[in-house]
Amino acid sequence: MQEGETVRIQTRDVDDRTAVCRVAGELDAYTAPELRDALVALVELGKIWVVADLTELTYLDSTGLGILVGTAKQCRQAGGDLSVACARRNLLKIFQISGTQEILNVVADVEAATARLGELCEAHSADSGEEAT
Amino acid sequence: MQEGETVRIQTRDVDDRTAVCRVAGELDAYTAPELRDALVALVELGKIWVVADLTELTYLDSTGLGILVGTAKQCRQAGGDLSVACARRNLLKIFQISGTQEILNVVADVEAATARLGELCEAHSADSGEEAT
Amino acid sequence: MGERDAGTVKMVLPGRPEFLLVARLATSGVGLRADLTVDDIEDLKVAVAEACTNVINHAFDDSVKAADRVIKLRMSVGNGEMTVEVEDEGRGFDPKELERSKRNGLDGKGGLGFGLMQELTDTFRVESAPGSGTRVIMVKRATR
Amino acid sequence: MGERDAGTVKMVLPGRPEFLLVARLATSGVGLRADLTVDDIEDLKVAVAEACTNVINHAFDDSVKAADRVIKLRMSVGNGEMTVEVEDEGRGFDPKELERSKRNGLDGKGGLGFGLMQELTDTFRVESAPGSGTRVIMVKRATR
Ligand SMILES: Nc1ncnc2c1ncn2[C@@H]1O[C@H](COP(=O)(O)OP(=O)(O)O)[C@@H](O)[C@H]1O
Ligand SMILES: Nc1ncnc2c1ncn2[C@@H]1O[C@H](COP(=O)(O)OP(=O)(O)O)[C@@H](O)[C@H]1O
Repeated sequence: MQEGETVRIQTRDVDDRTAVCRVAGELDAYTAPELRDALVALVELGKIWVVADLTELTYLDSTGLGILVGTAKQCRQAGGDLSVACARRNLLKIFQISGTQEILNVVADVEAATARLGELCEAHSADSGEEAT
Repeated sequence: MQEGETVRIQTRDVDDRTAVCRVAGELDAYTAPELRDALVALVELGKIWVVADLTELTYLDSTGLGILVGTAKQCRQAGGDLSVACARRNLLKIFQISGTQEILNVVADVEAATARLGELCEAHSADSGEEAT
Repeated sequence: MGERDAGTVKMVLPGRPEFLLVARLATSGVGLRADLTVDDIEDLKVAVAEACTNVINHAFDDSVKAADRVIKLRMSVGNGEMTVEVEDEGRGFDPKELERSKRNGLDGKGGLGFGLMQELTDTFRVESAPGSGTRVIMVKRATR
Repeated sequence: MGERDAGTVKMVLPGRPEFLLVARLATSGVGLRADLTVDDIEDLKVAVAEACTNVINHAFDDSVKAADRVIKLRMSVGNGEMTVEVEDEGRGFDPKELERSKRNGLDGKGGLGFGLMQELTDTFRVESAPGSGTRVIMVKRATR
């Protein structure tokens, strides 16, 4: 694939509340609206546990970060969360220096991201449980 | 490898008169002098049967063509020849529209190029033989 | 190579998102000629794109005609470093406001762009004033 | 996209071989925005590089200072095509000479560059005259 050949987005349901959104290519202010629309649609469909699979993403800047952070907030407001799968050095640096590694639950791959959401879900249920008692 | 990360040239002896010169990356007026020097050195060392392996070359224009044609002539003057191995569509188009496919003995891979030089060598010996009789 | 082959590339791009790619590709090309590493080039691409994205998002009032919304880029190579200037003739702003917006970070409105530019380059400077356009100057040193 | 997003990118590059890469990368970026196919972009990259190589090889007398040896590029997108103009303020030449040099082909001195430009683009034109610089105008239509 040639550099700049736009962004490619694929979403895949894991269960009725969980989905994986795979974002490949380059994510900048030109291609970001496509991702924003896809993620908004996902959350509106009730997928409040979202894995953002960026393992095939080659470029990311503050516009893409803004969309990921915004989606993470939406998910959390709805009782879910978002986890980013990413192992590319130049992208990890962007998460790191923007201080978004924790808020976006950045881990190395989709498996780890799914596991991370599982943990968060359990912690969440436990919290709700505590609240209920 | 990133686009434009210059040209990479490797030469390998097949026998005392034959060599394969592998040219990877992009060959333009900036990187061409490196190839010209490598090919001149090869012919000066008596390698007059040259395979130019361009199977990993991604860019070629008239400057590179000029060097290949010049080397082919030098080889022929010394009693040898040159054959280009190349299968990339955009490069084949350049050989085709410049009318250099035949003069450069363009074939798909190094094996075919080596075979082509073998044929030319035999034809050459046959010619010399005929002349001798 | 950096020292011998000093040179400057100037560009004028439409201030629209679809041309950010062209700014990044030009940064790659000049960066290779400045002997930057692949990692340094990736960093600088983001920094340049952030500056350009700011021009697109903030520089121009609605009154400015599309044809006049342009981004000027100047990339120069020499002395073992690459310098990029990103300039617009838009509304400008008071750089003192930056500190405030930076503190807001991701939770407030913005500040992230300039933060990334600063972290991803070796030298970073903003020249701007309300009404007189903006120029961002960034330097990346060749580390190899 | 081509029609809606018309736009022009202007560049000034040093007339030296190491910046040919920047011209090619910019061609790629604008070509993608013009909806050219990957194959068409590869063709146009060669055509643009040929025009730039000519500026480097032929446009300037030794008397011209290095800083004045520049290549001006203008790439525009719109109406389902991409137009590239490559311009210099060098010595110029009589385009009528071209036919002669073309006939020489690879066996004579040159003619190959313009031949490739012509074959690799949909429209190709040279404007030049001795003493007044050269401009090459090339158009590639988006076929998808
Ligand atoms: N080129 C520009 N023209 C006008 N204002 C600008 C420009 N660049 C930045 N600014 C101002 O500086 C602020 C901070 O920019 P930045 O750190 O990139 O964050 P963001 O773009 O997310 O707001 C912007 O919100 C804007 O008010
Ligand atoms: N930008 C230019 N300035 C001056 N002369 C030029 C320019 N471009 C081309 N020419 C003239 O046209 C001739 C043909 O060019 P071209 O077809 O590219 O072949 P080549 O560059 O191999 O000679 C050149 O040899 C040169 O005399």
